[in-house]
Amino acid sequence: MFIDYSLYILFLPLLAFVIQIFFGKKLPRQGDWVSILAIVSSLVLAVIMFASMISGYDPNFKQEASFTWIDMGEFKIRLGFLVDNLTIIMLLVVTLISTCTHLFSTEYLKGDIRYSRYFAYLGLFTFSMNGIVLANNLISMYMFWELVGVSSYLLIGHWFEKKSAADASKKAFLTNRVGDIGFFIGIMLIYNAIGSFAFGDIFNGVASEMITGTTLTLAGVGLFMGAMGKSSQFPLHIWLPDAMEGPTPVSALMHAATMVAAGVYLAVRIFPILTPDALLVVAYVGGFTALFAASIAITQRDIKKVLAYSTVSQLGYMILAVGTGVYTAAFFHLLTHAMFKANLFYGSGSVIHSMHHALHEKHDHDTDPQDMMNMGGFRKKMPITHWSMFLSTLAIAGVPFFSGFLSKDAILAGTLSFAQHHPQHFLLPVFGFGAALITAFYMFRMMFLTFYGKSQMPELIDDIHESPKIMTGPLVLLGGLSFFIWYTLPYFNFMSSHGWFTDLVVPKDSSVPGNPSADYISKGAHHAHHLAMYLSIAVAFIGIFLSWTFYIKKSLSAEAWSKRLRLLYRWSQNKYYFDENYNKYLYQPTLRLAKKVAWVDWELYDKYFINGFGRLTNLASRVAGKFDYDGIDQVLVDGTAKIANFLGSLLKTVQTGKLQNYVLYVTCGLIILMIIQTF
Amino acid sequence: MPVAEIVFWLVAAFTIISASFVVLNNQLLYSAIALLFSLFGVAGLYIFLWADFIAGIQLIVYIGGINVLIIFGIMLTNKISSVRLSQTNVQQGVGAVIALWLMILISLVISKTPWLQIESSEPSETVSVIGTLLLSKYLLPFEAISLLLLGALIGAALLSREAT
Amino acid sequence: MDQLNNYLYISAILFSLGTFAVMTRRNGIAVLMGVELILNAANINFVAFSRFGGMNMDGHIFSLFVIVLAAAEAAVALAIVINIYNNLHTINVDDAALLKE
Amino acid sequence: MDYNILSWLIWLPIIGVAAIAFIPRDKVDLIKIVSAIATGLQFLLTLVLWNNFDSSIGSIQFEEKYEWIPSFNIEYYLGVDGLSIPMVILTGLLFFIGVFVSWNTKKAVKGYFALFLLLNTGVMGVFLSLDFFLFYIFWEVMLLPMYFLIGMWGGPQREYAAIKFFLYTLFGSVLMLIGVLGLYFTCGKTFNIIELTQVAPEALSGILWWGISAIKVIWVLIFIGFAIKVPVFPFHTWLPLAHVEAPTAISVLLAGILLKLGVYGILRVNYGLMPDGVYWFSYALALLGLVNVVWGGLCALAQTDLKKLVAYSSVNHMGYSLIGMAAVVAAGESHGLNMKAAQAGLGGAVFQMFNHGTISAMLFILVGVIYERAHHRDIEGFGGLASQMPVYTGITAIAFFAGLGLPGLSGFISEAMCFIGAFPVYRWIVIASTIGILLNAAYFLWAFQRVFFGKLNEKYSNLPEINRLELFTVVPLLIITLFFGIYPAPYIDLIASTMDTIINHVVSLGSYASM
Repeated sequence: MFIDYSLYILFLPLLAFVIQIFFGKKLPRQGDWVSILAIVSSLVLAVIMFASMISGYDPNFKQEASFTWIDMGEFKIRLGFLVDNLTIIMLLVVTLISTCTHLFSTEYLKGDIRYSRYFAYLGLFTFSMNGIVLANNLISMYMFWELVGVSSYLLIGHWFEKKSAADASKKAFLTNRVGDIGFFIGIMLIYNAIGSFAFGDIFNGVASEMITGTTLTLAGVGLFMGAMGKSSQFPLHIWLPDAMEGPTPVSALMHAATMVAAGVYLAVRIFPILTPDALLVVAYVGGFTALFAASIAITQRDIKKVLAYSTVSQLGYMILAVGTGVYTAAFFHLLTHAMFKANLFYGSGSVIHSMHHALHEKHDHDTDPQDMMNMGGFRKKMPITHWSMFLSTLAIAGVPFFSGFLSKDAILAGTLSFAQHHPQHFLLPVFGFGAALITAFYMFRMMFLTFYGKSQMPELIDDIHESPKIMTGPLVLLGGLSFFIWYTLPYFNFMSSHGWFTDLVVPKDSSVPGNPSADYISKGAHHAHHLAMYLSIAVAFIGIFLSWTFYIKKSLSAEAWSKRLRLLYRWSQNKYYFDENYNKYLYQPTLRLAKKVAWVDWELYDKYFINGFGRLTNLASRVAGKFDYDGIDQVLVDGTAKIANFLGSLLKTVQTGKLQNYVLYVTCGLIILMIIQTF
Repeated sequence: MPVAEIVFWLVAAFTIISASFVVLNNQLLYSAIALLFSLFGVAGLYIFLWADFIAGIQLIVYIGGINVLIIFGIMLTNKISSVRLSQTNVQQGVGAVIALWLMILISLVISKTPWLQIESSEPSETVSVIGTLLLSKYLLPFEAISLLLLGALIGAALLSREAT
Repeated sequence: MDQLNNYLYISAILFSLGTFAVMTRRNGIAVLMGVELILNAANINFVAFSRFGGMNMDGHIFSLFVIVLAAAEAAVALAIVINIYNNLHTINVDDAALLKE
Repeated sequence: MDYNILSWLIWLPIIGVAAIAFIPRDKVDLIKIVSAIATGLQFLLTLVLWNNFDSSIGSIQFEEKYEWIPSFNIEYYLGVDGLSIPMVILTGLLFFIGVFVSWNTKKAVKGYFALFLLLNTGVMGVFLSLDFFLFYIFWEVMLLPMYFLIGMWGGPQREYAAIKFFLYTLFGSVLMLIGVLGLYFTCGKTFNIIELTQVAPEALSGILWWGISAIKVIWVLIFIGFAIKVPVFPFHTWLPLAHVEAPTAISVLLAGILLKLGVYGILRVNYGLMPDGVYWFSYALALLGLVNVVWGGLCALAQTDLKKLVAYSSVNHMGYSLIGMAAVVAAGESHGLNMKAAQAGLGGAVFQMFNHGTISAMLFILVGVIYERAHHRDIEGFGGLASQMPVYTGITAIAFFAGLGLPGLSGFISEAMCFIGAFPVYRWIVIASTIGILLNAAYFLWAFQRVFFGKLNEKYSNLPEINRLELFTVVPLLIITLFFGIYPAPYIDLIASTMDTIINHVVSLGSYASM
């Protein structure tokens, strides 16, 4: 049943994609109902699968099916599907958020010129995302991985008339490809050693030491590079903020909840083969990204940019969790984060939507509808949006009673425990708690700037309205899902994440011989749990308090502090000049190199070297001609006039090009031949 | 020496003398007329070779067709004021030497080769045999050559047409 | 007249004369006449071998074909000569040395 | 097998040429229809051939063998195996499509299609002939029509391009001829390739010419002959020029089939006759592949002419094939009898040949479509076409994505197989050439953005959408690309046993030591 259902879940959105591409424009309502029908059916199936998983309550549940895709005798590629608890939860997340996005978009993109195309791409995305989730081997994962990249490319570039959108889509794809190179090298290293692409075989192969040491570390890091690209980890983080050029529901679906989480999902899946060294790389990349991105989010004015950097930061958290060994916590955070971050994006979408309409009413096309400095005091006007976003903000800030608290706490506990065992890596918890503090701060900054205080553009405030029901529906649903209760059932302890999730998603031992066992890690995390909890509650409240003093009470002036810390402020606001430096030291040199190479190829190599041969031949023939004339003819004329005359006339007749001369020569030849033959 | 023998040598001499007249004479029209005689001579030789049908064809096609064509050609390409249409030659010295050599060599080859010579009797008639052969054994070449002839005909017509 | 060699000598002389004409004559039509002589020489050989060499009638057939070919060739060649004359106002083959280019 | 299907494949276009010769030059439509029928029938025949082909046998099938010039041991010897049959089918398909691509030819239609069909015969003959002499004749037969097709129906620099193409290829084929003659005289005076495959490896070993092993000399001579066609790095500069100047249909055929002749030739001749040479040369081959990938990619990135970009992408794509081919030695003892890698590499290389054939054909057709409308190909000169020509944009997007190796489209599988196969042997070369994955994406996406994204260029606000005829030429290729991208098994099954034959042949008869 599970395999069948998951196949339906996989292919229904693809069917919708095909229908939309070919017939979308001709269908009533541009066919959005086709896509919605497909995704809702997928959702229903996912819910059924989820329900039977809960009722089965088997942590070791696993079903696999595969088929031979390429068969050259020895060389075979088998593709297949793997359904376990992880997969089922992930499928539910993807289909749920995707359904919300579909519904939300019907209103958000009403009247868009490429409305049907948009829904088609959503279908393509859902298909490929589910493909990643269901893959039981690296090759099909890689394939869907790239397809996800393409759908992201298409959706970010949905408004391709804008240069920034077109640039962003290209940037997203190329940056992801950098990661994918690593991914592919990792695949090759593993296949070379083990001879299979399937996860099961790989884990067994690693356990039986078919691949060890540096090679395994490199393979792990290679695969992780793929995750870095997709999950927008430092230094490949540059594409995600730009990806906000896409429509906001897309940002919610792909660049907050699901696609970027694919990197984490991959890291979770391959966790068993990561060596301690590889895990350290993972942990540091994740931890640094968490803090680094959070520090950028503080100063952003664009509401979606804040959320984008917050997403990068939260993804860093998850990666950090994988690196420190508590990979189920990473997956838990992935789950809760998907819900509240998608909700935050929908909320921002709702705000932008109404700003956009208000500005439209005023015929103001210059003001940026996404700039928080133009907002303020929307609380009364958009109550549903406000409350729903508020719940999610509490969740992301890590306030007790909310989902984010549980998952973040699990991660921080794991990190803390890791540092307790390896004191030299004390930086990792510092990254973690630091990021938690900043997160609480900037998330409330965003809330306060948008919904509280006085309106910054009072002339607009009258035109700000709550969004229609089809948009607020998802907001209410996901806002509700920010409460902790959904993740700890059937237990009711807001301090502990113990519940169906921890029962069903149980960490397994790493396949790498010598790595600490899952039991050891979870005991350590349990041990550090209380300290981590108090610390995280403390930093969350400090962050919220600071934000409150800055933006509500205004006892501390944001302007004054930004002047005082001018250098840091400017760095943060300009994202540490990453785009500029990449452009200066990476893109431009590459382009210059390309130009140079093309020039060498065409202007130098071809024109002088290759054509040089032609010229050489030409020259040689001319020299020969000159020699013929000057050397032979002239010298002989100067020498013996008589012979010259004779030879000259003879030569002249030879070179006439007249038919009769040729007949003569032919006959001469014939005679010579006959003479040879006869005598 | 029987009469036939004498006649044979006469015909042969006639042929060769007219042929050399064709080659050596500088007046085109005279050459053409000499060619006519030479072709006559060849036809005579055919009769000595028991090939009366070929001889007939030689008369009809060569003399009646080709030679007339040549004379037409001469007249079409020259402003005719008199029959003395002179023409010039090139590389006569070398040409003569080479032609002479050629002749000597071929003659040498002929004399040196032990030719197979089968005595046979004169066929009673050649025409019907040739006809049968043409339509049986040589049907394909026959068809091919008729196609060729047709092609040449059309080609010649096309070529000599005034450029439009 | 019953000797193969006699005919072959005659044909050799005719052939050489024809070759000479082809090599030396400037006038296109004169060249053509040389070619006709060469063809006749060949024909004589065919028929002679047919009689003395036991080729039976095959030699006759061949010479027939040669005559037909000669006719076709003459027609086309003359057409070309006339064409050249129309274009270049000369039929001297060495003036029409376009092959040189 | 009794119907001489291979001879029909080769000579059918010639019948077409004869038919065209009798059609007056102003009956343009009739000429086109006759060419379409000739190529269409040929395509059908290739499908019949495919249907009757037994893919479980790794040797020559449908043999036709007649004496031709007995005094030199030259035969009229045709045959087909798993290496050539995909190329034969591709030839049938692309020539059939090519007729429709050139449907709008205005200039000297009669001559164009006659030469086109003559080219068809040449190409088909090269793929099917198993006698070196015959092979060489067809190889040259191909050259002349190509010269005229580029030189007469091409772009503004057509004479230069044509003569360059001609000289380049002639240079190659002269070297090849020397190599072939060398083989002929050292291996028992036969031109029969199948016989030579058995005889040559032994006959050549130990022979020294001027102190150099004869295998090396002949390998290099013949390799250069084929490398020019591929084109391998230092011999590639004819390609951008010829592609750019040639009319669309000819670019399609150049990229789609003629480049494959190079790889086909190397696999058939160099691999078959000189297994020792394979070991000797394979590292260089992989290295050349790397250079092709990187050099072609960088050059493509810098182009502003869309057609030139696609041309350089061919250089880039054929590099993958070279890398895959070099992987054959993995199955040897010195590399631990890694049959998996050898199969992946060689299979990938041969699959890449086909995929590049369809994909680059598609790309050239699409460039032709836009050129016909806008009369230029300057990438910077467009902009925003996506809103004006959505269908065209969609198709081009798929073609571009196929070019950059997107999974789900056929190019990905072959590239991945080449990499996976070569990885165990040439680890660093493969790692270095994965940069090609990025370069591919960069130049295609950048070009795509500049042509299709952004605000619509006002000049092109009434550019007509791609029409039915053009769709008819592109869509079959699109479907093939998609089909093999999702389900490559039919292709892999077709070639698998022949690939095994080649690998086993090379590995059992060649080694590093004997050089």
